[in-house]
Amino acid sequence: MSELHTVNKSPFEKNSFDSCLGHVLEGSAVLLYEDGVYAALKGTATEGKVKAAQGVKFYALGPDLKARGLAQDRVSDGIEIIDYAGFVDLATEHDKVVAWV
Amino acid sequence: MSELHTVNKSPFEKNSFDSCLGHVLEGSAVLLYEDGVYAALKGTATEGKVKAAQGVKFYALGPDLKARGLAQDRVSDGIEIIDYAGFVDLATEHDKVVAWV
Amino acid sequence: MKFAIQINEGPYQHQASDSAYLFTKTALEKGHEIFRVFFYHDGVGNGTRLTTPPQDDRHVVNRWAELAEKHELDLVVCVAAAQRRGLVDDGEAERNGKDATNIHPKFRISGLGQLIEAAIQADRLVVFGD
Amino acid sequence: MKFAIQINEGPYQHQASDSAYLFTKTALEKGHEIFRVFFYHDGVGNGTRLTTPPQDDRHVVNRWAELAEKHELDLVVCVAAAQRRGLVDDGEAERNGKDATNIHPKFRISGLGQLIEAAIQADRLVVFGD
Amino acid sequence: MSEDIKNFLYLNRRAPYGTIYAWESLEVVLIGAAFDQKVSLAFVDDGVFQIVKGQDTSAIEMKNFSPTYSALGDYDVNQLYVEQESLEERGLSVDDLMHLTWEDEDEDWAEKDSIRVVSRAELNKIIEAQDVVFSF
Amino acid sequence: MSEDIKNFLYLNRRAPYGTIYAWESLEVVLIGAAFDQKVSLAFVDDGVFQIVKGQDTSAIEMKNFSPTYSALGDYDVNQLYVEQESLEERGLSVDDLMHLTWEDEDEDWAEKDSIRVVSRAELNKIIEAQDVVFSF
Repeated sequence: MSELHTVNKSPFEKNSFDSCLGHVLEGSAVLLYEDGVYAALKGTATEGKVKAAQGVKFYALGPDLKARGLAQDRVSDGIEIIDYAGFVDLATEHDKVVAWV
Repeated sequence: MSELHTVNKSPFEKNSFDSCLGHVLEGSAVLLYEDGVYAALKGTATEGKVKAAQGVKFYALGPDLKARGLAQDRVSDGIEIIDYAGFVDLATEHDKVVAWV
Repeated sequence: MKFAIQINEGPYQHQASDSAYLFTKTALEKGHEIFRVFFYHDGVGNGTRLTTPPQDDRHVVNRWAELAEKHELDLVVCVAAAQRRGLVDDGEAERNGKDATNIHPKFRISGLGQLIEAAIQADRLVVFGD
Repeated sequence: MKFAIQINEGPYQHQASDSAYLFTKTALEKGHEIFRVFFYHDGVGNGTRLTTPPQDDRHVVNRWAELAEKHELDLVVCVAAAQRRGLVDDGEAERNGKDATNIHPKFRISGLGQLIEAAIQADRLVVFGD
Repeated sequence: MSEDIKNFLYLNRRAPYGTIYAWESLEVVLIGAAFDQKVSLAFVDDGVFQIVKGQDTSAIEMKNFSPTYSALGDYDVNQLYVEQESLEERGLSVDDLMHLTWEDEDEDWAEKDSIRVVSRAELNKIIEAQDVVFSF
Repeated sequence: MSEDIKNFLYLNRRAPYGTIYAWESLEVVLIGAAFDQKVSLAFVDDGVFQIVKGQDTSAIEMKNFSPTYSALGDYDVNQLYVEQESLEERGLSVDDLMHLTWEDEDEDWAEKDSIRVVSRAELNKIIEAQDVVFSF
């Protein structure tokens, strides 16, 4: 079954992002939202982790990036920026949602 | 001025403990309480960090250790176990309290 | 598709209720069904009618209430969590000898079984927390 | 020695209020003075009289109230934080058109200046949070 | 109806007492046990601290809810997965955990262990098999 | 009275919007500015995100409180220390931050920068010099 994993905490503050990455299977998706969007930042330790995750698709919520002043060019390559409609679509397209709160 | 730093979050979950360690000066004290007492555990990555902190005195709150089932022999050498009276004393003996909430 | 929404945090302190609101609103706009919104832990604080947020900020509670009004949403506050945190309706006030209530009329207090039922009935459970 | 205590989280969800209570009680037993206990952020939730926690658990609000009664503690709830989260006294109810209050009589609502003043007057500020 | 039977996983990642999530999620498990779903619990990250034995909360004046885990077996909640990597990172082994058991009706009420220590890779397969994952 | 003048440090370690601590601590700073203490702000860890420029909260429907930082100079709050190591770890530089200034009455209202990027070692000395540290 395909899974949507959500991360809403900063990877610099909490272990949610790292823990999520340790538990995603190939073919899964990870959505970064709220303070979780900081994990999408280029030039950080998380950038390498995103790149290293085999067969996992990453998304970041645009409204949360914008709120925090993070323009699109700050976001690591390979992370797709979506809006709330995209969030809802991801939740429907995957068989379940796993929240790493 | 001498400082009492307090950490109340698990070092496995949040960066408070690491951040605190980066900001203590020699002659300061660090008190671990609430979920912060998990940083006192032997046989973990935090044990080495406690040992490496030069001239910093570490304390852990006994009531919080006991609540979490952590017996004294689980606590890293060099960490002194105190009760709430000891917590109050530490706060009076140091010039200020810095909380890494 | 049928969604169940779980919210673990109160209004303002954490973004959880905001994110859940925007998710719920968008899902409804896209034609999905929201089986229930379940407020647990500090999330019960979203159901008080006594908040007065700054005028230039969003009103988290009223916003949920208006969405519920428009789409007949079932906004359920967990009774056990509510008792610990002082969220009270008429029934609870009488049962526990309280001299006031603070629940917003668009919310209702009920048991944890409502969360389980929502997870069974819905196609997806989406959790918003700290 | 004179202490000021700041509490950033509500009752039950986080241990902050429990730790602050035990610290305050112990400091008083040791003969220290508590200049003020200031409840900020979700900490305002410690001041509601409407909670009914499980009978075999501690009653966080009443415990603070009893300590205040015994030692004439000044328990202050921040007004701005209280408005966002629905903690209301008579004055606030009138000002903001609310039909109920929920503050416990041993607590009072006041401004952030009370926190600053406490930090100035006390020898030590001790912060309990998440 | 069988079509209404789902695989429920409760994902426990928080330490007890510092926050209430561990306790209140246990209340959900107990209520949920009455609903005839297939229920599992996963203890990951600081969640493994929830079932450490010897908890004594008297000096922090909070309720010790850890004995409730022992009652789970009576509610037919007996699939408790503990992640090996999370234990190791915290300097713990299975001997530090409470001994939680259940009685197997199909085998003349034989007492069996509820806790199974699994690797992260195994746990990920278990998560994959679920219909609903609860997070608190 | 001069004996009542203390060195106050507001220690900001949280990102904005995900939680309210950043905003409500700013409210304390503004109120506190009326009390004639010596006030400094430190931005450490995710606290540096509070003063990133270009914040636009319209799509999350929350109030954008970041313009308030620009008003601090008018309240004589002009000692804003940003930790270099925290910036670097997050892939940021001072150019990513808002340009916050104050006008120096003693130098014919010359405009000066409020933000000073300091190393962790320098910040620790600044913390040492404080009488009171506020954490939120």
